[in-house]
Amino acid sequence: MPDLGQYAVEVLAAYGVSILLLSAIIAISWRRYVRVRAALEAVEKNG
Amino acid sequence: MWEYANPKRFMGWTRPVLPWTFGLAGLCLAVGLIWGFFFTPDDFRQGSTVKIIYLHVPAALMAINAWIMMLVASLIWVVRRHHVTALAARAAAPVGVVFTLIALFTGGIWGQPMWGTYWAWDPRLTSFLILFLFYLGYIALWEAIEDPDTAADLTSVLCMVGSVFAILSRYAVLFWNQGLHQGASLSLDKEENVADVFWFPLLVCIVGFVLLFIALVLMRTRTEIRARRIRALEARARRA
Amino acid sequence: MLTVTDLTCERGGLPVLTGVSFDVAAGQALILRGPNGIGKTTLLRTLAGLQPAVAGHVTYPEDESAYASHADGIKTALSVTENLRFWADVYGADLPRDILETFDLADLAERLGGTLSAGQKRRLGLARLGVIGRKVLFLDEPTVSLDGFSVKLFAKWLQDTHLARGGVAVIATHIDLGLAAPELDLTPFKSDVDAGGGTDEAFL
Amino acid sequence: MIALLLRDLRLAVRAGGGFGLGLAFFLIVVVLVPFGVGPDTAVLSRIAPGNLWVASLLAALLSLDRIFALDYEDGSLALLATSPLPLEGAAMMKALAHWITTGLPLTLAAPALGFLLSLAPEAYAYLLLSLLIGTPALSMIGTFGAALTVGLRRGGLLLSLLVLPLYVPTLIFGAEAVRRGADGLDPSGALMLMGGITAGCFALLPFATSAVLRVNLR
Repeated sequence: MPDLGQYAVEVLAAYGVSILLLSAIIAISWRRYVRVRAALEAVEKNG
Repeated sequence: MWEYANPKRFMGWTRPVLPWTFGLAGLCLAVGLIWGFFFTPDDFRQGSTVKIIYLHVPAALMAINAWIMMLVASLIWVVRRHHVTALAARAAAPVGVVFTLIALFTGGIWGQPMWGTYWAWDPRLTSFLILFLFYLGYIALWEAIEDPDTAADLTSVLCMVGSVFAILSRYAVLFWNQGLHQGASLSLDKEENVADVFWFPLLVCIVGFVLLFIALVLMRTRTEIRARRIRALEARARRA
Repeated sequence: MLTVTDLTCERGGLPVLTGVSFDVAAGQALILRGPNGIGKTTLLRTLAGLQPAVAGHVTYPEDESAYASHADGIKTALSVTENLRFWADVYGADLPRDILETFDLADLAERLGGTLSAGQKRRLGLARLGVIGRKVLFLDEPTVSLDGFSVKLFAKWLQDTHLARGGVAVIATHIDLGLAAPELDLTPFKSDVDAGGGTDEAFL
Repeated sequence: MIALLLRDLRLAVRAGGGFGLGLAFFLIVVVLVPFGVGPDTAVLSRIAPGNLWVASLLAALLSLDRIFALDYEDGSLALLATSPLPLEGAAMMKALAHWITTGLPLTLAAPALGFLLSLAPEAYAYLLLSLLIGTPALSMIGTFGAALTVGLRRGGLLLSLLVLPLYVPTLIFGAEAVRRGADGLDPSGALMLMGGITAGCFALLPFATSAVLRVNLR
């Protein structure tokens, strides 16, 4: 862990929130990807 | 080239491309961010806050590029009516929002040590706030309209008109407040001012963000195409 | 005067009618028949240019068409005469002197649109067609909410004034207007389930 | 085209509310501001230009959804689209009618409300001038937004979300012109830029509006 000095909170918060936001959009996109793929398979099987 | 914009062809060639794009994006981001966070020196003036550059600059860059990509896709949809481009524009918008939020948040945090306040009505930060509002309106319009082609047409026009007004807003904001942003030390257009130690990891991060954007847009576009196909199949089933 | 060749129209991304072709000569009317949902409104809207055709051609003299939908476009806060005068102004036409009599609106001339009954509103909407003086009319269910007397009134205007002057009308209706006009049943033109065209095609 | 303008104005007068409601809203917003920030005239006078501009912008926003909604519901929009009147011209007339029924009264009432906020005396002329130049742009941009949302049942909130970001440049230049006037600086730069925006809006947005209307009528 590098010494972040007096701005440790700011730097860590910037990294934390950014990584959180990126993870969120990846997770949401992935979840919808899987769901829609399953839904399409169901529709194609019936149709 | 337009062949690849056919939904079926698109699904075909993106399937093998997608995991590679995600993998490379992850690799670049991991290398760039770890390099930047652990192995770069502090700036003599800004101290450790200079490390925020590895998130702030790529996110801000991609926030604007995402909108430009949506604008190009909208134009292609209006001129050539390729469904994939309209759906890609729709897929890119939420990703653009996330990048804009990151740029805003890291910009604000950076502001605390630099300007002594988390939020200043600095022209650049303000412009990103306005860009954020444009993204919200664009997404809301997509969500509100039932018919996918109508939605594609209307959002395309909104994107084009919005782009003009976004540029106008940028100049209006500059006129309104000359700003605190110290462009010299952190903006890309003056890259010669960024020392090499900071520049190389930053470059890797930028590549990582670009790849992540591409990967997310490809994945989300695939989702949109599938959702549209479900809709088309169901509409046909209803008629049978 | 009106020629339709091999027309395909879509609704909600899927083709509903395929290969519609017909000719209507000056002074002729054409009655569209077919069950609900077959695509009569879609066809009329396509003919009127409100929505693009998937395939085929529609030709009629430029700036000579008018469309009348289920809705009459009557402003409730304007009087009967004001409503008609507005459309006359938009089309650069004069208000024919006998137009109110023709559609039995003379007693209602100064009444506000909002105070009219459904049938009276419909008569006002039809009177608009007499005001604008267009030769090619696309009429969607023009007789809805009209009583028998008013239907005769409208048929008389159509026959004696509009068609007699060399006009053309394509009318979707379920009742017998008493016109000596050919009928076109749209049922045979119904698109196959897997017919091409339509904007959904790329995804099927 | 004049016929459409006259019809819309007549409808606005007869339906009531057209002229009055926006003005009343403007008055109420301006009256509420001192309750929020306190009665200190120095503070009020400093924020008066921005307040008057934001309040008139919100008042103009209030009546936007009625520009096309009624015509869409009763079918006259489809009839207009198939009429010889170019839809671009119709869009411009609609914007003009909206401006005459809301923008113009707001402009004329603004100086009176300036007194309530102790606006600097030097700024009155610029307040009037900036609103006169700027509110037509608000109406035209709003007409475009109204055309985008005309087919939606509950488009009112979405309309605000779409239109407000588009209002940013006009607001900035408008309020800046008044502020500079109040500070005794030269506001002509801001006024000219705003005039450019208004002219650009009226030159380009009618085309976007009519394209959007045709899509919504499909």
